[in-house]
Amino acid sequence: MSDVDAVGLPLAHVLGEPVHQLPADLYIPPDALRVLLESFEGPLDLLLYLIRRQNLDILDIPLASVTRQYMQYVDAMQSSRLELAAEYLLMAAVLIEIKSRLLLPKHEEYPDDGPDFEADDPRAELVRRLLEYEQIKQAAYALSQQPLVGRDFEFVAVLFEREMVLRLPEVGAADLRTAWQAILARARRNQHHQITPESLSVREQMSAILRVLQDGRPHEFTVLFDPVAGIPLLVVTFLAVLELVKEECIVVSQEDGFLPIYVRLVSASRSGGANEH
Amino acid sequence: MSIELTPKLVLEAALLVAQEPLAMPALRQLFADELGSKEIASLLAELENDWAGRGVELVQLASGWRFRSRAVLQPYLDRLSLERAPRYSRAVMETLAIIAYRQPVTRGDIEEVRGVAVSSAIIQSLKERGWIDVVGHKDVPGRPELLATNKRFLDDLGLQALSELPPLSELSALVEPEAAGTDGV
Amino acid sequence: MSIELTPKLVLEAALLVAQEPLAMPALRQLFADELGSKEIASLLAELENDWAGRGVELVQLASGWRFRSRAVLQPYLDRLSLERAPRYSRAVMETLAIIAYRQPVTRGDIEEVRGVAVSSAIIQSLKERGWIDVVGHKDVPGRPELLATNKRFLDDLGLQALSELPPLSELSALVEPEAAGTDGV
Repeated sequence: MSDVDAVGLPLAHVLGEPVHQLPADLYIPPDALRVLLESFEGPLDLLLYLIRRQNLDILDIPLASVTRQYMQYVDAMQSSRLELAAEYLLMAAVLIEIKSRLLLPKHEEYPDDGPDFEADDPRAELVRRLLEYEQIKQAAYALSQQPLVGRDFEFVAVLFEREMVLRLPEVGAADLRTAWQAILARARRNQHHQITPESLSVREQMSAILRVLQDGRPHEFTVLFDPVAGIPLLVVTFLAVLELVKEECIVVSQEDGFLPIYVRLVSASRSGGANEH
Repeated sequence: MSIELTPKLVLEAALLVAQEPLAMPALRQLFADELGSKEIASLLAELENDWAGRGVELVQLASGWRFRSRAVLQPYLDRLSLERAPRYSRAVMETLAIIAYRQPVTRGDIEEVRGVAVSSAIIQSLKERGWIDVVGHKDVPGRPELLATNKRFLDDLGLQALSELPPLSELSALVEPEAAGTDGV
Repeated sequence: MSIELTPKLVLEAALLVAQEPLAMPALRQLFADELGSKEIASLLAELENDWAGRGVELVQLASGWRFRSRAVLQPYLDRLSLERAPRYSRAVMETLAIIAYRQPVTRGDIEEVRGVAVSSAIIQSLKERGWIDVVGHKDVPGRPELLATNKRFLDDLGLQALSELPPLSELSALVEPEAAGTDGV
């Protein structure tokens, strides 16, 4: 199996651990399938894997067996109702088309692997793409091994102090992106933290509600909602209220049925003596 | 070529590449606490001496040690328009990113995501910059402040709404999940 | 203290302070054209020599000369948690490789090679990293951007020219199964 991945890239990462070999058994539990699929960069990658795995000559792909295996993967994706990437289905169609063309009678005068292989064999285009992809895959790996600033070396950064005008650092959205990427990368190395993307709009609304309530007074529940802002924002605002209650930042109270509902900061209800939950 | 990694050589290189002054705790960390403060201090003194008479000098600033160009060179360096845009440290940028994406958050929330303590100086500098506000207090022991970014933050970054920030879901796909063993954190 | 401002001292200080590689025109400007390229080149060679055996080396990159730390020191420098570049996922690296080796390419070209859609986030992050630029538009419907790598990309990888990239494997080397012989299934 040492040739499964010629360049030594792990096939997948399960819980941060690189996986170099897939189980021989083709059955993949649906949960694992998602991980598996994420570990392939696309249908070409999967196909290359299947070919390498069987130690086949890429110029002489036995279409029947490779197609069968490929379809097993595609079936597994469908049965577990994953959103099946269109590219995988397209590749399945290509494989079946090539296979059907191979079944058609051939011109006897050209042997299969003769000089006219390229011109005649319906597999030629697929082989070209596979080879081209393999080449880039190896190039990508070589590129990632190249010494890189910030990873393998640092540039020197001696201070040049001019007259001390206070200049504030400039920050752009891209810098935040970079900062978050660094957090993510670290979290993946440390495994203890779960950093999941969360709906930003709810968090944003939570801040907005807290700002409204800042004066410490109870506000009528309805003032938090702007009817002209559209239904999505109303829903988001409502979710934000629920989230704030859950995080114990605000208190929502109602004296009796059908009376107005009031919302206030937890801190305000504290200092006011009343503490309804 | 092979070089001999003496403590002085390591110390010098670290001070040359660091974008911020390095204080004693950071310098001890550089040697994984195998060198005491006293030894480090005497190496610093040696380096200071080695660099006397050069265009760059080792100086002790409020927040630590740093190499800095000498004032006499300013006329030359001015010709290169080298003015370095000041930058926030990684700690500040990560704190800001967490507040922007996860608001409202407490300092504890930030520490949980970053995995390290967040100094008050960081929060303070973001407040002074006018980018974050206290929007409430969380009802847990200590009643920590809930921090959020504000309009000024969006204005300064040229954004109309937080939703214009790069989406987080896409970011995770860009980062190598590899658990690099040599990567000390 | 007073120091003697020799050309070499000025050159060294400028290279230590500069936040980007300095090319010959900038270096001539440093001396207000009082020094010719030849003299500067020989000073650079002297400096390169002076710094041999230290933790920091003077290197020539695509866009000029710059001091950088040697790779052997990285394990130490990592302990300082300097601003660290994110490690990119395979999808990003494959996209970058296609742009680097096949430039100029459109997003469609990249998708053709990889066999999957390329997310805008990937292209965006490479642009933000400052490694790729739009160098034109292809004259086909939609007028897609033509992408290419730039000098900064080479600088950050410590290269002087694209020709120094690791060579692509020969296609013929790819067709033979690693352990030939077991052909059967």
